[in-house]
Amino acid sequence: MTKLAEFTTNEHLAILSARELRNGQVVFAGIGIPLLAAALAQRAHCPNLTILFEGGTIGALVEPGRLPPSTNDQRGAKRSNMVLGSSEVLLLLQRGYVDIGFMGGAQIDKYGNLNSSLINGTGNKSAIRLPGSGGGNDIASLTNLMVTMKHEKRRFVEHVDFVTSPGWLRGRSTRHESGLQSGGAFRVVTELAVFGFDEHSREMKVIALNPGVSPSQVQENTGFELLFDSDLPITQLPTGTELRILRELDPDGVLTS
Amino acid sequence: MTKLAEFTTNEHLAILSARELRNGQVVFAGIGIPLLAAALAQRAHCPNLTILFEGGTIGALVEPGRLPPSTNDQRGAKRSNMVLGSSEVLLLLQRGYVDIGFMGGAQIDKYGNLNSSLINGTGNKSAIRLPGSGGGNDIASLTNLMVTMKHEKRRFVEHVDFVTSPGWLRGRSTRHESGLQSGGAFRVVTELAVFGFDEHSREMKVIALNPGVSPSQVQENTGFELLFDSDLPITQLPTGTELRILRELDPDGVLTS
Amino acid sequence: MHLEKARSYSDLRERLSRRDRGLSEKVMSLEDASALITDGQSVGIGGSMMSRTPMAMIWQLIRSGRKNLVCSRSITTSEGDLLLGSGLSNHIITSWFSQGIMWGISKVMRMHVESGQARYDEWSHLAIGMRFRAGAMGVPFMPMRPMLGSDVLASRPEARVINCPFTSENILLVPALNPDVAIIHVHSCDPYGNARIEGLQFMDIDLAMAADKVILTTERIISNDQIRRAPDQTKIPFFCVDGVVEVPFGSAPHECYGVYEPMMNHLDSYVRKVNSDPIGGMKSYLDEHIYAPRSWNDYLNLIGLEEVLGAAHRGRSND
Amino acid sequence: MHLEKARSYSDLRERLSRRDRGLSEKVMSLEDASALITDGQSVGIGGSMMSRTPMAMIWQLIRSGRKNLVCSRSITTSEGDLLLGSGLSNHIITSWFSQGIMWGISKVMRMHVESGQARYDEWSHLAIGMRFRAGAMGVPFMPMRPMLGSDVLASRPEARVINCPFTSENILLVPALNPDVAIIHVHSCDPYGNARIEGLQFMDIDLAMAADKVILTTERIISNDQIRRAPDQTKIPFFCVDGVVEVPFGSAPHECYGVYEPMMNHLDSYVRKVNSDPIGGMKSYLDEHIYAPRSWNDYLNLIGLEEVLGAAHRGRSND
Repeated sequence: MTKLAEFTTNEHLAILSARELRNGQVVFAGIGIPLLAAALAQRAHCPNLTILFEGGTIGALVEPGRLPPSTNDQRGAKRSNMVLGSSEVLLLLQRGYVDIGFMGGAQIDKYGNLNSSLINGTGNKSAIRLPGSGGGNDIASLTNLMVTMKHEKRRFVEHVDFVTSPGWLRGRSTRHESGLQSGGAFRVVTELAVFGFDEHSREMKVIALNPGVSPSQVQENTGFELLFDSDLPITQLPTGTELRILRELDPDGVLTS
Repeated sequence: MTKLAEFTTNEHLAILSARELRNGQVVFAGIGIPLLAAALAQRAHCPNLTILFEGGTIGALVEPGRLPPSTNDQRGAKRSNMVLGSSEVLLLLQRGYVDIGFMGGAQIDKYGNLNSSLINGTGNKSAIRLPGSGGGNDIASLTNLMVTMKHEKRRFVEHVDFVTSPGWLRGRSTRHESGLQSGGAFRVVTELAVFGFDEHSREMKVIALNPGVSPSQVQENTGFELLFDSDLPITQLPTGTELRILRELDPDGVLTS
Repeated sequence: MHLEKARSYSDLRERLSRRDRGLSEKVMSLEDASALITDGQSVGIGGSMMSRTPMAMIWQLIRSGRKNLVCSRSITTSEGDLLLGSGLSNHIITSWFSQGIMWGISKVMRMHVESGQARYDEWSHLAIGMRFRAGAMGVPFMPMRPMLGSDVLASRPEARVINCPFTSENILLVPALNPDVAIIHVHSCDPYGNARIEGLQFMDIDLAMAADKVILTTERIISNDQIRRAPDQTKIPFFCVDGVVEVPFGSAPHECYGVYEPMMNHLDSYVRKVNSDPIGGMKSYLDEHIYAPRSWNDYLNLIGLEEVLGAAHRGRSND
Repeated sequence: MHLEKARSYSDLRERLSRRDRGLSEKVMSLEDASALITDGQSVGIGGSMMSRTPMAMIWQLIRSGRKNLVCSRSITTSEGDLLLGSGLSNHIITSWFSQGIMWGISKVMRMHVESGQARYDEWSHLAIGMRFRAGAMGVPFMPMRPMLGSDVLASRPEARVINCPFTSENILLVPALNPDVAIIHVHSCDPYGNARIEGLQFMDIDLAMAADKVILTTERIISNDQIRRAPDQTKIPFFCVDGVVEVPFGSAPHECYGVYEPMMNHLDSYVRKVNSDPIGGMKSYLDEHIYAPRSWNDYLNLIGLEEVLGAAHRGRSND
């Protein structure tokens, strides 16, 4: 048990994220921690969780030791319930079949907007062209979005340089006014805390702290002023069962090391 | 040969129609004479003719003695090159993959508009609800349309009661102005004559007479004033080969009796 | 005239969010499935012409006494007569309505529609397809080019012509059609509803995705393991399916690709009966073939063993 | 900035009407196929990420010295590096551009795009799909809901937001994308171009229907008789295909569903080489792996027999 209780940050993120999923949900999972977390949830407490991949896989069967290298390839599709064209799988989100969109993030702001397109140049630093949206914009536009990422001040910024995947845009009703009538940023999971968004202002809000983390520590590592729930529970440490399942899924630590 | 040279009206229509098709064309064929004519053309002079059916069949193989009961069923689809959804096959027309749309008609007017929806009531006769468009409107809107039908005055009218499948609408550029940018009524084949449409006025015009038919006979059987080409060839009688192929295709005379 | 409308996105999402979309077993009887549909709902019907018509489901809905459904289908044939003749529907949205190609105009359709007892909204075939497709995609309309200039469009104020913001052309927008329920007959599916359709697909995939609820009848139920061995053969995913009913020959007297061809002797005698007397003939057909049989197999028995097996022989052997 | 535009319908129809759509044989060499594409054309690329990328065709186009293509693809990975690094393309329309999930940002992409040598038009993944779909359907646009409110939309003046005439919502219209040529790798096709794609389809069917010209590379050529035995397995019809090239392992070092998995050792060494030196490393990869080999099989030999067969073993055995 003592041995098992040691875990990497990525393992922690996967476990905390998995706990946010509910049985019976349909989850669109991106590659990396989201994929792993969804597979863990399915084996731990959501036997009836349906996992979708961007490449067109419906009801994926993620097999221990055989994690796909991306969500657009055959390893993710084999032994699934259905494979579809790429547009069709995103149209399922648009139609509303999917409860949760789940992805990693490079840069997030206080309204849950994500940037994976462009870092502006400043001073003597030139701009950086990032890979771009992929399905990220679609997922964030159409589902209740969960994001998991490492908690660094430079990643948690007041305003992202470029809104690739929309959260609550400029807060309050701005998302709805833009024409995005459904979904929105729902959860952010980091190694420090779990975040939701204020129902009215739509600003990011700490809703649970990870063991040993103080509110000020979260704030210090964040580039904007956070809201804190009045009642702040402490998340449970990863259990032996969670770690065991995770390590069966990813024995080589491809995604969790 | 004498024996073979006797033929039914439907056989005559199928043969005259088949001759209008060219090798290499892609033809969307309706049930009945169009289907038979396309199959005949393929075996007679267009080995490289591609036949599409409304049900979703691409490159149909019409086998002698096995004519399908409709163009929406399995008998038409088996041993074809591809089967598609019903929308997809009509979208091929919209994209432009299809040269000729080919169907029968119940009522046609001088601009080649077809009615298969509604006969207005007149005097003590009440209105008649006909089956409707099916793919007819789509085919007529998107392709160069060939129509084959029996030549009766009540079927060749000045204006159809209801434009189900658009020909040249009200003539001249009215079709184009409505937004229909492609296709248009191209040929009408009856047991009396073969018709085209005037390039400018878009009125129906006799372009060939069948053997033994006089221009006045065609006009007398038509409910509007016809144009006549200055040079009026006489169509060739059905040949022995054409009749033989046709009778192999439809040995029980299901479509041709 | 009441105009159907494209539903608002929030309504569409709200209804879908309430559905159970988990991988759960949905196998039920025809009777239980019929209880998923209530009077007056809008029902999309799978298949086309005489192919993969969900006849057993329609047969059961008539027996269960459902009324006034608004029924939509790509192309409507003899099942449409039954819908109107039984009172199951009084409003049909389709592109073509007859008993089948070989029998001319349906006297049953004419009587109901010409008298104003029933409404027949005519769209082009592609328009019906694009309406289901918009519904499947979660958008309020689809653009298309046919119907412009015709009286089919003039009769359908539900559609809109716009000037294309990209090309300045006239483009027709047809509104999404999201039926309350879809009833679809498939070749096989697993107990969760992962379904395979062989051969002609018609508009069934779009219809399944568009509807708020989907009932599948299937020639046979297969295992989820079979499904997972060839996931690219699955045409309808389980999470849009609410009921699965195993009904061999569930499209009779219509056909099911590769399994049976249409049962033409039965259809011929049906057409003679109702076209000679659209009221009495229909009543007698309903009494004898729909209300009287104790089960679907009893109905098949009325069609006749020889006819059913002959259709199966032709359906399976002609490739 | 030059804005791509949806082509007019008359132009679309005119170009299509001139194509040979008869059932004729189109089997040719990679070299002959590359002659079907001219400098500056817009080319849609099939597959996605590291799956069914038409690598052999891209390899040949570089060897044939084609320049300045405008390339569109759902998701762009290491083949995108080669497009830019070789000068084959200077304008990429896609939703995501990296070398693959596991290697971070492509230094080659960064260098070309940040310096302004090349243009990367970013759309959402669904937007790319809907643009191909509109092109495939012969309509000038498709409606969709994502991208609203984001800077992805703000950067794409080619798209339009309208007020829906049915529901009064904001709806995004994305313009049709009809490439001059599509290059697509498939599992099998007949000499006429009737093609089968197993497993993940990505956007390839829409792309094939949208393009003015289609070149298929295929793992193997099968007979038309095989095609006709299972017409519901045909995914691309012959009449939109202009060239068929048989190239086993034609997606290497990417994967082909059920045939081979990606060749990760080769990709790893490729990425190390070009990311450490986006100019010199790319030049050396092009020289050694693209210009030097006498044939595609020679290129496979450079990847290495063990790697190729290992990928095939994993691709075929893991179901």
